[in-house]
Amino acid sequence: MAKMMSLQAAIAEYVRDGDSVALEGFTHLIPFAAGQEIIRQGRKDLTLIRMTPDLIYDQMIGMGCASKLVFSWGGNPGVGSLHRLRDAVENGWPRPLEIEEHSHAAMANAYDAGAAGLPFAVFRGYIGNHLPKVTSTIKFIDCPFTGERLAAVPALRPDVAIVHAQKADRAGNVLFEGIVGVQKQACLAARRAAIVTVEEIVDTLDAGPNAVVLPNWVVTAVAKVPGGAYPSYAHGYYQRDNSSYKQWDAISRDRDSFLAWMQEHVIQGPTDTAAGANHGVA
Amino acid sequence: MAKMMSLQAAIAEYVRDGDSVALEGFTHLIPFAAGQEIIRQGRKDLTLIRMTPDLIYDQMIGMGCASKLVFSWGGNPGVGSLHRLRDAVENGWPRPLEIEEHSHAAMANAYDAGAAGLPFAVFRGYIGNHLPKVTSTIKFIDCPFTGERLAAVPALRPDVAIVHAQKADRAGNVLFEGIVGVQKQACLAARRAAIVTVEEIVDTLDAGPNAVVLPNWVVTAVAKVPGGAYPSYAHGYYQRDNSSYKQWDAISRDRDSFLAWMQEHVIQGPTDTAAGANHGVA
Amino acid sequence: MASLEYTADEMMTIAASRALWNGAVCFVGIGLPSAAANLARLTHAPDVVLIYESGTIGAKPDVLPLSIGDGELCETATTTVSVPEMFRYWLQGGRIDVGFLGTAQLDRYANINTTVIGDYAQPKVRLPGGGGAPEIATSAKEIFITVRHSRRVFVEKMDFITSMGHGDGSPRDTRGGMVGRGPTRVITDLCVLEPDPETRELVVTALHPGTTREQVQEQTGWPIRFAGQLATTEPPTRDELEVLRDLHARTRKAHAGQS
Amino acid sequence: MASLEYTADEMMTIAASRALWNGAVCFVGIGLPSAAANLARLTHAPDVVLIYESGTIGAKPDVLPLSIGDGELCETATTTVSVPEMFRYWLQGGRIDVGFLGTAQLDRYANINTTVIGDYAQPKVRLPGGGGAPEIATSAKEIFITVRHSRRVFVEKMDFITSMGHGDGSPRDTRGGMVGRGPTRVITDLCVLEPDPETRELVVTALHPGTTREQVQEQTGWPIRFAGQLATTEPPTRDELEVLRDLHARTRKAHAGQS
Repeated sequence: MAKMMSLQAAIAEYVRDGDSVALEGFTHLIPFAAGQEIIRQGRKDLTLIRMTPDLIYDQMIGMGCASKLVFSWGGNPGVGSLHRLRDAVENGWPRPLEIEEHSHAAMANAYDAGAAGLPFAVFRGYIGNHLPKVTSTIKFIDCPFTGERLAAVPALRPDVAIVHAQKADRAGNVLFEGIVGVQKQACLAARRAAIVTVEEIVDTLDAGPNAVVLPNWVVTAVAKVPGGAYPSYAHGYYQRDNSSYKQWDAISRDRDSFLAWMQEHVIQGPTDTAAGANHGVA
Repeated sequence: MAKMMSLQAAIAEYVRDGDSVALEGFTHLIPFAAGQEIIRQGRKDLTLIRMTPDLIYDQMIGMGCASKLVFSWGGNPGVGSLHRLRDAVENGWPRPLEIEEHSHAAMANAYDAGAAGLPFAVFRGYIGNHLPKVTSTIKFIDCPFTGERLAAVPALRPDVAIVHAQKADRAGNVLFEGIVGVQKQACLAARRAAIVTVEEIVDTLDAGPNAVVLPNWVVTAVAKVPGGAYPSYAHGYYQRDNSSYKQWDAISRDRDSFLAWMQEHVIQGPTDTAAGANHGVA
Repeated sequence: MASLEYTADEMMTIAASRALWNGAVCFVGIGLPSAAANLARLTHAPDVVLIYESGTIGAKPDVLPLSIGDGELCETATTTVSVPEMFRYWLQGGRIDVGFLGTAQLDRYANINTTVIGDYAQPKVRLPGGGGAPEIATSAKEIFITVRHSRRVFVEKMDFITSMGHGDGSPRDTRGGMVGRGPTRVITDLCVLEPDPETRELVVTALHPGTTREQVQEQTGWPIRFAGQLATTEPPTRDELEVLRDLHARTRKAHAGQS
Repeated sequence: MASLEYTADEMMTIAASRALWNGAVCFVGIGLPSAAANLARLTHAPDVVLIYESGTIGAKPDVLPLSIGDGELCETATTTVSVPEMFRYWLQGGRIDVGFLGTAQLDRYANINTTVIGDYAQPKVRLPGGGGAPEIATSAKEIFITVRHSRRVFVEKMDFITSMGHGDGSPRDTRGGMVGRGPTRVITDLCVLEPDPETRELVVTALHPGTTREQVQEQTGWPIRFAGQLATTEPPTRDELEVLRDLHARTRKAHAGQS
């Protein structure tokens, strides 16, 4: 049953050094505040799982939280590279980063299989490209009825899934709206804990009968963090701050300017309950 | 792109003798009017696919439309047997009925695979029971990563899917709400046509961003049939007529009383646009 | 205090309801299991989570549904998902504490038949089939079965196994924890049965008040065993009976009113 | 009528937009493909269906999205589905007429590299990776690619194939119609290229106005072939240019305004 906790307490209790952790949110509802709290708490040796690493994983990788990254597209959307990710892959700074690289279709199917309690996912993919040469978890199986050769990947089952949502009710039921990505799948696939930060806690979710809702008994912890997805966005609350994404390119290009920015904005920066506050969105 | 048609015209154009046809709707939004129109038009040799055959397939089977039934639970919910289905299986009346029997999990996964364009579905099922002995389409495969033995069934790809929904907009986009069953999957799995009857045609669907919507370009035909799910129900429009379900037991127990009822209520009965009218729901 | 009058069916439903604990996540079969699960929710287990295979999660119906997908279930649910999602993410995903099933027949190992009596190809009686039960029986962490006790139901040998109980009594292949423990309790209108921890054969562990061993044997198609420490079921409390009768009365009124 | 002034980028986007027909279902990559697809929607193809991998189906954005999942896409869409559903039911389901992709590199068979330059384990340049493209490239019925023409992009030999074009030129294994025809058109700021029907090597089939064969060869890393019937692209119309410039102006204003 979902516990109402501070973000600080939830990360302290559920995220351990060496864990595999999936912070999901496909361009929308990216759990920035939670990722930054993990940085502040100094977690190490994490296997970070995420389809689109985005700025938050650039920050976590650059601050040395990760020893491995499982991903399918690692760029700054519409802007260019994730420089900290590249520096880790190309130069091992601040530490070597093992990568397990997939396509979106593979990861989406692997989360789906994880949520469904299956050991693997089957899909029509990885045809004619070189990803199976470099990623050892890609296999192929034959359809037992038609003989068609199809791709197979192991289910994704992170130790901990962390997502951001619009709201939870007081019982801890959670509502996602808009671009819902793989957040529900990631939470259902998690082995130990599903942590959800939300814009607000409400008396009633006011959701349609088929809205994307996680019942409280599959949620481990709910933390109220207004602006917790900033500078990504929360449909119905605030817009994506595209200029922050553009500015990140210059900030992150250089190790020193990156470290200085992190020191100012994250390490000395806002604590959980005011995550978006100094960005003017809370 | 969805064509707006009468139900009569849609059935005449898209449903052919010998087709495999899935009329879906899991206890809710069962497309009774469409099934009865198929009876009126005298279709023969259909392979009828449906998880829960319900009264509408009892009627179609009893009127001789079907040569095969693919199903996973064939009863009158909360009441007892489907007597026409039993008479066909036990006595071959009015004609022999081949059956392909599955579990719900198998059929739900098979529709899902059909919608996903996969040739087969994998799931953890058919463990320790006798269904694989009597249903030749059940196979088992091994997970290429863990070695676990899992069940496999071929994707369901009916020639035609027929469903009932609450509303369509004037462009033919369709909204389902409430217990949504496998209707979306059945429509997306259909090879030739997806036919949707709706309670009403509206200017705008007024649906949430993640509501269960079929875009008009995956819908073949939309027919306005208020009450088209009666005596099942349409969430937000009318309730399930439980007494009709109970009365069906006596009507259908005997071949003559069944035929007389069908003659009065279906053959001479309401045409498509007034399906629910004489049941007091239109 | 004068002793309460109640029927054997009422005792069965009440005994079955007591097996559910508060907070249990229960995949509910229609009929007797649904009555028991809702009675539990309305008495000692207000936070039991009721899941119906139609996709409704956390249903809190005011009246008992006639079908697995009455509108009442969706209207009162926390959320309603598609049927493929229900079977994939929620049942197969290993999230169900208790699968609560009824049956047409069962054998000494609590295997279930709801498919056919006689030969499959030339049936004597064609039953509705498996529905959700074949995978509920293996994916839920444990299974409760509730059924009226009779020789037609408790049979020596079944023609067909629709949903596995304890098979032939061999230990279960749990496939890495993703396959559950199987039937742990059978609640009838006469008694409560549990599998022997060694042999997995059903053993009567409690008789309902007033039931004799002979009555149970009379209604069972094989030589039934009784536990060494045979308990007597606590009779219904006034509150249990009142809530159950109110529920049935509301249900009758609601279903009659829809025509 | 005086001839219109326009840039090579504008010509590219406009030429790319013309490749889409009204009613086409287009899976849209971010950047150049998104600009072309939205220009098509705002000009000759109002009923083109734009699908972004974030799950938005039938998006009609007023400004160009910076990411694949800007709020604008969801707000204007017919519906928004989960990402697993997008890749399973909509892309793999065979419902996409055109996959519209960009790339970092491509070779003469229109294979795409967006993963790495140099050795995979010791990369010279680490690119973002495949994202949706590896399966868009094979599941969409056909693929359009739009990219600026340069020797850095049009390379003789690629270190990595992220998304298959025409492989080594062998006929495609279409797996019962569920694998598409692959790249049928590449639109650059210089020209339009199409695969030779026999060898599947890219051949220049149209030059944009003012472009010479020499310029194309200069910017291509292999000896490029030209079609026997080499066409000249129709220059932008006044309407196309105006709509495109308005779209870019609205986009600049919108993105600047969010800080």
